[in-house]
Amino acid sequence: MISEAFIPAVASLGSVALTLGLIIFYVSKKFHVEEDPMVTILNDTLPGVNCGACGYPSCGQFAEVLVETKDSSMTCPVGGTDLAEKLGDTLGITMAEPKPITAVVLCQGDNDTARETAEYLGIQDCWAATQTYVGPKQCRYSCVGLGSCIAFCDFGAMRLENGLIIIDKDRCTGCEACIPACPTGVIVMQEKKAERYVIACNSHDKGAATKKACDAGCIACQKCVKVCDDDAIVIENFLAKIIQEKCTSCGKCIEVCPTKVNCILLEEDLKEAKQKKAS
Amino acid sequence: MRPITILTIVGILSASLLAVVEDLTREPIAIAKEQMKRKAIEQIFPFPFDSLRTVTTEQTTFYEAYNQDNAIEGIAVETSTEEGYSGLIEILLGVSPDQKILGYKVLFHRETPGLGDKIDKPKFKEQFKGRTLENTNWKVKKDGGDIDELTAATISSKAVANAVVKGLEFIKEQYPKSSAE
Amino acid sequence: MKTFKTGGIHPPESKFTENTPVELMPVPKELAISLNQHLGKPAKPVVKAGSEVKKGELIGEADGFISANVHASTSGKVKSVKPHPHPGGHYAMTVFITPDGQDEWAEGLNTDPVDWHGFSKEDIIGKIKNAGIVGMGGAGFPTNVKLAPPPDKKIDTIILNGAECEPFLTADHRLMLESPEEIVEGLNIITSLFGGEARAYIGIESNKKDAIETLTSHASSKGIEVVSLKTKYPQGAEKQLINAITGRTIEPGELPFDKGCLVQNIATAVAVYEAVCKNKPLVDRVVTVSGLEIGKPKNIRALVGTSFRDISLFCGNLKESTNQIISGGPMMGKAVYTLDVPIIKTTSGMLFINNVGIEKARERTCIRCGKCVDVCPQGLAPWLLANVAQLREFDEIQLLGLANCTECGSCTYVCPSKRELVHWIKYAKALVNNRQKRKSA
Amino acid sequence: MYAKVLKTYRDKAEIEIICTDASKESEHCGACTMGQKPSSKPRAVLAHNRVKAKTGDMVEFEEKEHAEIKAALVLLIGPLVLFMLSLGIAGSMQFELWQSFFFSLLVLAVTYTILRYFLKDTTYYHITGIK
Amino acid sequence: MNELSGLLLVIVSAIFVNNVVFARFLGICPYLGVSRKLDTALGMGFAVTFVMTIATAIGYVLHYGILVPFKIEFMQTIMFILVIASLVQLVEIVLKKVSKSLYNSLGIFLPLITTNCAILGVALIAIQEDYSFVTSVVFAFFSAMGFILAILLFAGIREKLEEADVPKPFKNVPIGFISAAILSLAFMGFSGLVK
Amino acid sequence: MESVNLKVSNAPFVRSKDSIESVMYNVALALAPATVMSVYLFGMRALVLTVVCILSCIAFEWLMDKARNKPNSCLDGSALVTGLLLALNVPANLPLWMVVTGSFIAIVATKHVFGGLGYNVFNPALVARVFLLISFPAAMTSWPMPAPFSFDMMVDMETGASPLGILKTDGVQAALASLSLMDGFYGTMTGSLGETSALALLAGAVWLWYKKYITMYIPLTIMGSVFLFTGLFHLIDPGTYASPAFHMVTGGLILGAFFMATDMVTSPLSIRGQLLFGLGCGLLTAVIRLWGGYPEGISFAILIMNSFVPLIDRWDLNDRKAENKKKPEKP
Amino acid sequence: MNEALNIFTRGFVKENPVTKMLLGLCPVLAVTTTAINGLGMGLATTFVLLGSNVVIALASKAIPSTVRIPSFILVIATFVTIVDLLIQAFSPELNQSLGIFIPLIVVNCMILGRAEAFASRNGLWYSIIDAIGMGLGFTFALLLLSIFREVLGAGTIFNIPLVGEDASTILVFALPPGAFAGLGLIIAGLNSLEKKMGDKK
Ligand SMILES: Cc1cc2nc3c(=O)[nH]c(=O)nc-3n(C[C@H](O)[C@H](O)[C@H](O)COP(=O)(O)O)c2cc1C
Ligand SMILES: Cc1cc2nc3c(=O)[nH]c(=O)nc-3n(C[C@H](O)[C@H](O)[C@H](O)COP(=O)(O)O)c2cc1C
Ligand SMILES: Cc1cc2nc3c(=O)[nH]c(=O)nc-3n(C[C@H](O)[C@H](O)[C@H](O)COP(=O)(O)O)c2cc1C
Ligand SMILES: Cc1cc2nc3c(=O)[nH]c(=O)nc-3n(C[C@H](O)[C@H](O)[C@H](O)CO)c2cc1C
Ligand code: SF4
Ligand code: SF4
Ligand code: SF4
Ligand code: SF4
Ligand code: FES
Repeated sequence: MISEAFIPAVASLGSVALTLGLIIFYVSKKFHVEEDPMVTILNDTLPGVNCGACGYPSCGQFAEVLVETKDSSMTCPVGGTDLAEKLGDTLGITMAEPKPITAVVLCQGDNDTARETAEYLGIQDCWAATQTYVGPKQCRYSCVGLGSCIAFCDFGAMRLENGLIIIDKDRCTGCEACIPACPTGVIVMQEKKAERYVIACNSHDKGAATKKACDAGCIACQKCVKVCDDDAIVIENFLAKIIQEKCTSCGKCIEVCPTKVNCILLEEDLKEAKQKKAS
Repeated sequence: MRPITILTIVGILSASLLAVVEDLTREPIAIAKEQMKRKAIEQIFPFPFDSLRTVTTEQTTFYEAYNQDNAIEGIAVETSTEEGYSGLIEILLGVSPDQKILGYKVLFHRETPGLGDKIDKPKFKEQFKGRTLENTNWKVKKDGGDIDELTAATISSKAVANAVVKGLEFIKEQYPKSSAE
Repeated sequence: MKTFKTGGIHPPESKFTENTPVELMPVPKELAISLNQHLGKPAKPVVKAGSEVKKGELIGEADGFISANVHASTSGKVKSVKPHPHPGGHYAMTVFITPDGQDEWAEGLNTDPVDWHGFSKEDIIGKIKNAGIVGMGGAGFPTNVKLAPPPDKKIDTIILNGAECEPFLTADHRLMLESPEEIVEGLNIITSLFGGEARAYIGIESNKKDAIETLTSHASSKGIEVVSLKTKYPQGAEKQLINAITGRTIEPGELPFDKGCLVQNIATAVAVYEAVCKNKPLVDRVVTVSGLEIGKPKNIRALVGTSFRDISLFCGNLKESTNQIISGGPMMGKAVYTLDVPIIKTTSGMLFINNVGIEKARERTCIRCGKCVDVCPQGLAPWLLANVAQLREFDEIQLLGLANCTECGSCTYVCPSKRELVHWIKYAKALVNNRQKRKSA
Repeated sequence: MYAKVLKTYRDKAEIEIICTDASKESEHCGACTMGQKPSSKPRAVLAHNRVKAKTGDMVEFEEKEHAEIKAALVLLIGPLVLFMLSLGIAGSMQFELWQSFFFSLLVLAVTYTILRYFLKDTTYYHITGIK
Repeated sequence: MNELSGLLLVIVSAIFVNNVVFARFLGICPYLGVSRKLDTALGMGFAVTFVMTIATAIGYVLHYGILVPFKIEFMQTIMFILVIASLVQLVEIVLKKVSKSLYNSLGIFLPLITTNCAILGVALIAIQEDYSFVTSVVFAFFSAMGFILAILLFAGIREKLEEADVPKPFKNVPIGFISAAILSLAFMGFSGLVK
Repeated sequence: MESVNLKVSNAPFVRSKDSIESVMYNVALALAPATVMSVYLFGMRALVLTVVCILSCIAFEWLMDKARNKPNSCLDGSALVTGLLLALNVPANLPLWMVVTGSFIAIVATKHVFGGLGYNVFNPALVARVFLLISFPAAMTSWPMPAPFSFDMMVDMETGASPLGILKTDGVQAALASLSLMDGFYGTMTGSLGETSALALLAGAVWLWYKKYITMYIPLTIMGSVFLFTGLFHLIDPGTYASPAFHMVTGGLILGAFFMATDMVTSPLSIRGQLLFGLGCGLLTAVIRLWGGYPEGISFAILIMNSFVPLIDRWDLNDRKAENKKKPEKP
Repeated sequence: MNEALNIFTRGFVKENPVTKMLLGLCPVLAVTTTAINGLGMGLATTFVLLGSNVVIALASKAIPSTVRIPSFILVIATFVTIVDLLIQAFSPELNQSLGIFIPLIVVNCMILGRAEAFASRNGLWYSIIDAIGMGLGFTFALLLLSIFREVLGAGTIFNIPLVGEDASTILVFALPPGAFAGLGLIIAGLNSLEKKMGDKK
């Protein structure tokens, strides 16, 4: 059973298809682009947020360089250990464990502890406030508390509570996007640690001035420096600082700090720490 | 070379399959088209009929419906006008052998939804039944005629009336005898 | 009557103190003399806690090309040198002096006037530099720097700015009425620096008829033209003033000297005269103290370093209902957050007001009425600048002429949606600066 | 806007645009006006190389305004207009359908052949600095 | 003269009255997808114009040259889509050859066009409406202009909407549809312009 | 520490008295003559319709503010103006449920969905009007005859086509016979509430212009371009095309040109943008009136030009940028 | 089996081709004036999807990657033409109202997308499930929109009148603007619904 349309149909479509096939064949030969499949694979594995924490402008770039150099010391802080393992497996090398870092706010000056200056009524943004005057808190080193940094965090790790930024350490990937967002520079990056003591203050004012401005401020009284057996605390510019590499988490400093709201903090979720202190 | 072969094969297979399906459906499609027409005519004729004869003239197409005894029971004619509110309106007009209107169906129009498109609603169509060229003043009531115009769509109403008149006149030309009877 | 081409507004003038003669304020109990009273690098302190100083003695030395000397405004003992709130809103290194009550001038300062005609150019500029004179019209640009433009820039027009277009302020107005000779002499000194051809003008807004008359009678014989200007804000802004008087336009990125112009404030002219002829450093200034919330609005002559608190007490104290204290005029000034801040060389006014209805987030959305565009004297589109700033697109905003905004505040004044247009613009400027700094770092 | 240099020529370089965007607000890549998703295929374009970047360098580049539109105008709309014009001309010369169609296809082909010589190294990108 | 005014009507109809997007619902995917930025929209519009016009011309020749004589009109769809797909490929090759750099500047537009139903749609409509060859080509070109108009207006609105405080559930796509609805409401004003 | 509680905000510390409210209430005031005129012409029903329209707009505004968690804006006057303009844009005998539907479209679907006051791309009252026109063409195109001082509710009153409708359906002669130009000027003709009286509308517009709430670039270019365009065709063929004067006073041209095209939220900001916008509105209006299916084109024209506003703005923006690029900043 | 269920259901809301992936929007907007049209279009598309998924799942191994897309298009076009012919033969009314949009199923990006992304990589069984799931999801969206439009615009549902002949219905919904607005509303509705459900979790 051959209908009258059969032959023309088959012939015309067949020939068009043939021509097309010829063209495509020719093209694919002529314009073949060599692409390392490994890059694509790695690219798919990476988080794809292009946050720049690895030091490359994009995840794709990171993947390319990694494939090229097979440099096992390259790390993606966002992906963490899991990702490092995966990348290592794919490439057949052992990747360095990325030292997970986290953002830490060096300030406890919330609405209760830090004393206020005049009420701020301008644009609700930390930069705008600090550009207008010292800011709503007397301490000019403090967390201004208007939350400009929050929008910069891709991972929803920051929230504002009682006039102070709280960082959710579980969510923070250490991408450092918040650092340039803050006008007073109270956010710093530190390695993630189970137990860690930090001096949660950023004030370089002299003790008296600090004390006047804030109940949680470091007054540079030297007590913690003296009690620390590991020489892990130094005072620079009227502010104590714990050198994390040396700190053994013995907790002695926290015992001796004389400030009203202890400026040394056992670093966990701030709120929990506070509750602990209260009880 | 494999890609080319494969693509060609796919093409040939597709074409063959299509040709076969086309062959299979050619008849049903023709029947369906016929059926559509018949259905449309059935809608305007209030009675069942047995067979249909399609006549194509230079001006238009019309259909004669016969009963079992091969007598004409009704005539359906395609007629149109350009005078609608938005131009062309095409209708299929059904008349009885004594050239009384049996009904009509709008085949195509672009009148405003909600206004002019009521020309295809039973309420408006009803009034045409039984009218002839002679027994009616084919103007709208507003202009002193017999046709109830649609509110706010006088133009569409007039256009339909004109198209109907055109159809009736055409039939009168085609069947001068029967009208004389 | 002359005026500038584009934009401008006319807020209520509220010049309560225009008929109040300048009153001398006595030396307060403590002076806080900021080392950052000018544009540029803060001065280096040259005294320590405990040093004894005489009035007019150098306590801060200009640190760099664009910087200015700072002098003790009375005699006494230096109590301390430490950071202290500044009317600009931030902390600045400040020398605290406990006055000894003698108010005794240091040797060779504040002498009887001498004739300056014999002085060389260098002498004059040196004296101005030594006296720590900075522009008293607001920006505080070191006057000696301004008076020595690059040699390839020829100055042919010198304008004294007596517009005082800000509401409330009357300090310059009083000065023009009370010290016309000094003003004219000061202007003559400045003009002499640029050779014979330079034309000198004094621009005064038409709402100060008496000042126009006084100065005309003193100045016209000296080849100085007193120009009556339409009362319109910001008539006193440098670019607008130049445009009004000469018709020249300072293009974006240009400085006045690119168009052969030099603008100085009235008070600066007086200070120049005093520095050159009397060897008097800049240690005091006329300040308008006004606003509905102060007991007795006044024009006072106060020592640099006097705190807002002392001044408010001197002027009949502020009322309970005060909720904003402004350093400067209501259009360009800054709200201070504590009465501890001192006045500095550029503080022309001090307002005590009750800003009713100010509350957070009174900003509403732009309704695109275009008023801000109509009034912007710089021909910008403030609404757009603010929108882009809000979106934080700082590359884009620079292309929209961010840098040309003089922050005059006209746009914010007229906006029916009460948008904080200038503040957004300032915010964008701050962040653009910060980004550039980070980039170069 | 960043790119990697793939190859250098005398005063030009072939660069591969890198899609960057760390901001979660925008779904598209900030490196170009194309609104591409950051994950999509890389694009290599020719760029003026005044800073003498070398192969492998990471560079900053700028795009002349409306690069895509200009490219589309030159590459697509120009030839298309010629195509339609030649159709019109052929039509007015009473060609047959077939003839005028192939005539205008021919015109199109010729246009592209000519364009090829003119456009060989036209570019709308500039390398502005080495990162 | 008559022919010209006929063409004029076709043009007005293609751009305004029966706008491909607003009235015919063709090419909605790129209308939504590639209208985030004005430049992109315009670039895409140009690419569509090119392919649409040439595809319609070729389609016409194919239809009346092969399909009708051999009575295989039912192969229309498959033929047309093959032609369009290969045309796009061919154009890509040619453009790459002509100027690789410029080609890369508009790289992503072309492949997207294969699945833009406006191309196939317009080619089919041209046949359906029994247009002459020249009319078909003109119709295709100005349909593309209508597409450009629609996509440009929409891109402008969308850029503006990025600043706007659109309620969450309506962000992006839904508000795009609402804008399109109002636009097509406004374009209904042209109805009746061409009878 | 301080005896006073200081607040810090940014300069300027004085602000003009203008506010959104003052702008909007002034527009409402400017529309008052036309509203009064409509009540005079169409009686109580017109008043009821206007009140229902305004109240429903304000109610929807309130609801949307609540739903979107925004500060209450229902009394800022913009909903009032939208409601009033919508009322002036419909026939006096329109069923009230349709009026409320229109308010819903205006406030919810055109204003708040786009983000509320200031963000809407299209003119809310016009979208609502066109929505109603297309949805309910019969109700929206049968206007009650004006009956001055008839204070009944017009339940079933005589309706008729508007002069433009007659022009479209019955030609120039019939249209001209249906009214004198003076009728058009004073407003004793059929039409929507606020379309009829040119006099009342112009009085309000002049007030707005005097108070500087609107500029005349847009209205005058619209009127001018409609006048010239229709005039041109009138000269060519007076038998088919009505005179420009007829076009000026009939339909919603004046209402649209002076009160709706000037809505600043949905019109361009720059002067050249406004001229372009006005020209576009005028030409589109004329084209639709002369050849389109709808007798009146101003609503469609303004809506279409609304959609061009972002492009016009973009044009200004690019020029600004180009200008600033040309004069690079000196360090 | 669980996997199959998952594949089957995701086309309805989570990965609905219309409301989520925004594919094949033209027919969605164009033919949804009545519920019957919507249903017809949806089923026709499902048929094509099923057919092409089956063929491609079976044949994909044999097709080299260079000609994958042209071959897929050929396959799809074949099925579309078949559907077209069948509808012409057996439901001429539907053919009349769906018009040009039947051939346009070819360019419904959803179909090529599924062929590429799913059928060519998964087995026959899953491809069939996927096709049916996606097809029904597509049909579901079409039906939703068309019911919305038919009820509001014409006052009928599946051509059964809900209101009297003279009642005013909101005609815009039968016209192009109503299609856009309706789809916008449906997507917004599903968005907020999904968010609410997500919040509950
Ligand atoms: C939007 C709109 C659509 C219209 N559509 C139609 C239509 O489809 N049919 C019609 O006859 N008139 C239509 N008209 C014309 C008017 O309704 C016209 O007034 C009417 O046809 C003549 O008035 P009458 O029927 O009330 O006597 C339309 C008018 C408008 C404004
Ligand atoms: C960085 C900088 C450099 C300046 N250099 C000069 C200069 O060399 N000569 C000059 O006459 N003015 C100079 N100016 C001063 C300005 O033109 C202007 O007079 C000064 O900022 C005071 O302006 P205002 O009080 O209008 O705000 C300079 C200003 C700035 C900010
Ligand atoms: C908006 C604005 C308004 C100003 N108003 C005045 C004014 O009224 N009087 C004045 O002397 N300077 C005023 N200035 C400062 C002048 O622009 C200019 O800097 C000053 O006159 C230069 O003189 P100086 O260096 O002596 O201060 C204003 C500046 C701006 C930006
Ligand atoms: C001069 C002027 C004209 C206005 N015209 C309209 C109008 O035509 N339609 C409308 O809904 N609102 C109008 N408004 C009110 C307001 O701008 C409108 O509600 C916004 O478009 C809503 O965002 C007008 C306001 C002014 C000041
Ligand atoms: S951490 Fe910095 S940016 Fe964040 S709220 Fe505090 S001051 Fe503002
Ligand atoms: S003193 Fe320390 S803890 Fe207190 S506000 Fe300042 S920075 Fe924060
Ligand atoms: S503050 Fe800036 S933008 Fe605003 S009016 Fe003044 S110069 Fe223009
Ligand atoms: S004055 Fe305010 S509301 Fe008006 S355009 Fe400017 S920013 Fe917008
Ligand atoms: S379905 Fe029409 S473009 Fe996608």
